[in-house]
Amino acid sequence: MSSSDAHALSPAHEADRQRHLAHHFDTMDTQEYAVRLAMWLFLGTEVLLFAGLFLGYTVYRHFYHETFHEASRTLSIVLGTTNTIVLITSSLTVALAYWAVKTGKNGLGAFLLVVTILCACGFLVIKGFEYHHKFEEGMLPGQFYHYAEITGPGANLYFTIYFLTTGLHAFHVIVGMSVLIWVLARLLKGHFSPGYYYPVELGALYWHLVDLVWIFLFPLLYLI
Amino acid sequence: MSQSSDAEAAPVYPAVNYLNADRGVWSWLSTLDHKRIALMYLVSVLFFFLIGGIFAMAIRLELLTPGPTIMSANTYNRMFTLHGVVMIFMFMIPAIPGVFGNFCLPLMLGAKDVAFPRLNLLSLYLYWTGSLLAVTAMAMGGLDTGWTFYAPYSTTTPTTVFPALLGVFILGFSSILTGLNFIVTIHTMRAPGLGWMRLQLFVWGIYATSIIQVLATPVIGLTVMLVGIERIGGFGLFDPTKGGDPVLFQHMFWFYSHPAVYIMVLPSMAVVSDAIAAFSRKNIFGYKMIAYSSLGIAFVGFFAWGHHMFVSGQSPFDNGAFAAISMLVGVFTAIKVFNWVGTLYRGAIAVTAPFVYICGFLFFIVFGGMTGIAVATVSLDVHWHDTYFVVAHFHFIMVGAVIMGFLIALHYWFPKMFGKKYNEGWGMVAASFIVLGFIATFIPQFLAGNAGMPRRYYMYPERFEALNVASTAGASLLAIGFVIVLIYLIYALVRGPIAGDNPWDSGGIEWMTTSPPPKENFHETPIIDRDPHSYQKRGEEVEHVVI
Amino acid sequence: MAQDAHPSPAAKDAPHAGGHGIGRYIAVWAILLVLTITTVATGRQDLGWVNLPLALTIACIKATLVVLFFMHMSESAGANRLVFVVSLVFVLVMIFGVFGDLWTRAPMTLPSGSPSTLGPEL
Amino acid sequence: MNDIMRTLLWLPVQASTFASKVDNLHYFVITVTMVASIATGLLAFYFFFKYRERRKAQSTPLVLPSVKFEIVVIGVPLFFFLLWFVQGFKDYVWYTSPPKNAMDVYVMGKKWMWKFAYGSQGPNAIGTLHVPEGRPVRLLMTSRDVIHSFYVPDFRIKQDLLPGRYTETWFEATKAGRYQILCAEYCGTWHSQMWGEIVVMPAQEFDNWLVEQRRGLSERVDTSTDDGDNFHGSIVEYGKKIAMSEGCVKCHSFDGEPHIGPTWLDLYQRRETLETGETIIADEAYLTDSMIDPRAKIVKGYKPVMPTYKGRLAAPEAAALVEFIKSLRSESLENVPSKEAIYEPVKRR
Repeated sequence: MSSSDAHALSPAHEADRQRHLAHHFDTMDTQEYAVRLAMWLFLGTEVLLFAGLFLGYTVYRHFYHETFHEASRTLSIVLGTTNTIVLITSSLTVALAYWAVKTGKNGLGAFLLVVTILCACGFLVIKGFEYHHKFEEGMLPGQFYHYAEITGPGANLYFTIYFLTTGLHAFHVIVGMSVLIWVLARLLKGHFSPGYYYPVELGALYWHLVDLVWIFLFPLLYLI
Repeated sequence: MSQSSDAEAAPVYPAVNYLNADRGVWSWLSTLDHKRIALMYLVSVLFFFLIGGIFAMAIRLELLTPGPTIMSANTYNRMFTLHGVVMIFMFMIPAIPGVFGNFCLPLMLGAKDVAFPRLNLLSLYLYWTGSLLAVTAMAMGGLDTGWTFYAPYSTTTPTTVFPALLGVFILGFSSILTGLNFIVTIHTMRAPGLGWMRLQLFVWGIYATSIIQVLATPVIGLTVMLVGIERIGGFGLFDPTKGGDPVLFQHMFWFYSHPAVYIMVLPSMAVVSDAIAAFSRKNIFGYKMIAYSSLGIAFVGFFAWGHHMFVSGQSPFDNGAFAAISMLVGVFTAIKVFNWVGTLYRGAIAVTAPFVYICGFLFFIVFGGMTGIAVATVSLDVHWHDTYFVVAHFHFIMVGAVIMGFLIALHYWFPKMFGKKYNEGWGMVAASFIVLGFIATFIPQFLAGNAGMPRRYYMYPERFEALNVASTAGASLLAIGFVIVLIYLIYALVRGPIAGDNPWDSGGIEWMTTSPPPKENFHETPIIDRDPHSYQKRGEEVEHVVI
Repeated sequence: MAQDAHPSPAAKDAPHAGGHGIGRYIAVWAILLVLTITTVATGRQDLGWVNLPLALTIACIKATLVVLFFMHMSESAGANRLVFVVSLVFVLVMIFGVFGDLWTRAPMTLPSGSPSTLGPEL
Repeated sequence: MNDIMRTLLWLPVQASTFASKVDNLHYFVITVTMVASIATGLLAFYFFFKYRERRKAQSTPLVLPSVKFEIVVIGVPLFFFLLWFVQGFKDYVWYTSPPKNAMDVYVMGKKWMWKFAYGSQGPNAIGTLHVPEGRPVRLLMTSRDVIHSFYVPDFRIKQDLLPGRYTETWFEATKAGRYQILCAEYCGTWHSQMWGEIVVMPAQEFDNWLVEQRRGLSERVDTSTDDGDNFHGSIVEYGKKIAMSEGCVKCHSFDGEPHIGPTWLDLYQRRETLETGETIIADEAYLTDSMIDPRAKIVKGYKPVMPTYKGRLAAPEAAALVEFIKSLRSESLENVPSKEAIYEPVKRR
């Protein structure tokens, strides 16, 4: 175990770690390396998935930049900023939860995961309010658009992009939340220890990606 | 000399192997063994190859005469769409990675399995689900968009597009998961002593393919979903009446679909790199150049998508930029070809069916590749774009290179997979049919393109008739060839002679275990202490030649 | 088995238990909040062409912080970094490849209704 | 030589100035391709026999490439490929830069037919395009439904027609005769029957034909299928009708009288100063944009009161209006070819 010095794990934790070695891997180091690499690859695919929508945004913003500018002013900056802060905070709590589980503080970890999940719910609720407002005003994508204040060409496309990007993002929030709930359940059952915690790490990585996407969506849709 | 005396002893069929280790249908459907998953892929892709092939024959029959021949225009339009969708998404993309990647990759790494066996099985089930949806679309009347799904036609046609889009989306997931699995496997599961520069070239090719699968496929997933949303919701993203830009669809589509042609052709090049060394009993001439050129193709392939859009209304500036970059992809392929031919030089070439395919492959890849450069030359493409020239070029690469690669792999690893040998004589006969039939099918199509026959034509002006008749005649030769292959391989499976562990006397790591291999591949983990594709005997005086 | 092939990434990849504590996470979070407030404060003011680059720069800094520290890329294996960076490179390739087209299209070939001014304003 | 190659490759006649450029490069490229691929195939077969396995488990030498060899195998193909690229792109730039004196014809594709309208005061036609020999003709093309592609094999030209925007291509026919137009972008059930014809006439004959057509226009009752707008006249008359029905005349005069908006007389190609102080030329692009987004560029001295016609004018209607505006010249309304290239193929900033 070349890396066991770095871990400085207690024998009990090291045993727990070795218990999770799958039959086709040689060492736990290899296995952990494999799952992390797989997760980053998966995050790469997610980045490219969103890239398509960002491309759509770029193209239509280029064609209709004034309308896009005008339409972005109809979004509530208060709700948007609140949501940004909620997501950043949830990112912090999930990072801390990972740190807590890694250092053996499972109780604290569970608490932090609960906070993260609550933040995710809060984000969705706020987003729901925003959507509701848009539905009432008729700021809807494509053919459904009937908002009277902004009639310039491309206004319907702004809301197409708005709903597609935030909708796909909200879907990722829901998936991320489900993953974190699953991680929390396993944590409460006592499955994790400083020897074996990478499911928490992977769940947290996914959640950070959700945050990352929002970091770009927020200024593009709400601010500029 | 122990090797040759072994070969003369009667070959033994291993009593316990992955095929008979567990029994029952459920043991197959729930298996985590990469070899069994590979076999299930093999059966599935052959099934879809058959379906796609039937569509192809129907198309060729229809084009036998300039007017209506055997079907209506609407049926014909569905036929070529389904031919494209089935062949590309259900055969070409999963064929070599799904079957031979799955089977051989862990063996070549000296590993027990791929890194994530469950994910691998999930990938197969996703492939089945996606295919089932596409078949549903066919059963519900089919779709007539062409496999390219160009908006706004695809968003307005009244045919059953949505299930097919969903199917492509799910097939994309399957492809991503396979690619992800392979990348991680290659990074983490290599046997002791197996450094990156000791990997077999098949592994390098699959690695490059996987990178494209992982990074390009999400974009097509999103794109087909946007088309689906457009059909259902009218969101206007590609709809000019709502301010959308149809060319944006083409950009997004080709951002995936250009790299996707490398998803199809790179594994085939990988097979040839491995097989050419085995059948000429020689080390690969310029190993590093072949390995790096695979990565080069994977990388540069992402920069070239615009050459599909030269007459689409894309700006002339972008046309020039994409044309220039496309030339680089050609250079990488040229490097591979020189090194393959160099490998043959002073080899000890075994006269076998796979080798006939290799010769065909070399001709097809050069001709197909260079006509690819020709259509990437902007001014020439103005004439050739969307004509049969492009169809012929594409089929030279897709059939000429990919299916040759698939057949080489099937013959080369057949003994590995089943422990049986096929009949070499019939193999050569079928190979000759296929290579000649292929030339007879597609050379006339190049000429039809020159003469100006556009693709996707149900009826055509009479001046193209002679060429179309020639092409249909060639296609029937091709079909006969495939039927012969199917027959002798099934015969070999049932009553073929026992092959022995290494019938080709190949130097590949996958041959270091029994054929067929045991459930966990190797009885003891192999330790790799020599270069890949090395045929020099230990301790023997080896002549070094540098040219 | 892969140990011999690359012992360093595997070892390097394993997070260090005592490496850093809670303080760094909180600090990063605080910077993120400050940056959010900055971008909100500047975002809706009319700064001319500065708006877009400014907002994107701030977003990039925020994203970098999240990736490096929350996602621990600063201490993960080379392969992971490579994967993520390559995926970002391809995003840029995609956007600029398409942009090269839009930017140089003749005005009449833009979709009807688009303003004819062509320029870098996003 | 040219004819031998052309026959061998099944290429159709070369009936435009572009065709011979394409074909010359084509011969070069295809010859190198054939030589290279046959040489590779034959070399593989030769090695196949020469170096076939003589005895079981035969040993082979270790053959490796030298650096020189590697440079050659990278350099030689790259040289050819870049050569083709340079020549091809040069020809392409030529092909995308219509001469300034080109005659304009509007082309509209719809499922599954071609419709042509001559720029100034000309007739409309369905399916058949008459053009003069030896004079450049520019096609301004759009589609009514899905993407089509205008393909004339004998001219070696092809360009997609997109709904919602214009694309252009041009040609100069070199031989009088009849040439087939094919649709090259899949567009539905009868894609394979979306054919048309170009009739190339000697220049003098064409001029006579045009005069004849114009004279006959007023009396002629066109019974051919319409494109939904139920109007059968010249594109200019159509534009005038739209100007009336859409209310353009309420603010724009046709005769130079000052009004709420700028007069349309001599508007085309007029140099106007905008409110921003910028000077523009009122070309097709500006006129089209002003219908769609009128407030983007207001001419100095006028109020931004015009409503947008986005969604109210279909692309052919906007084109007809532009043609109508172009026809309002204080000098004679002759069949003069358009004087300037209307928009540059590549926008130079």
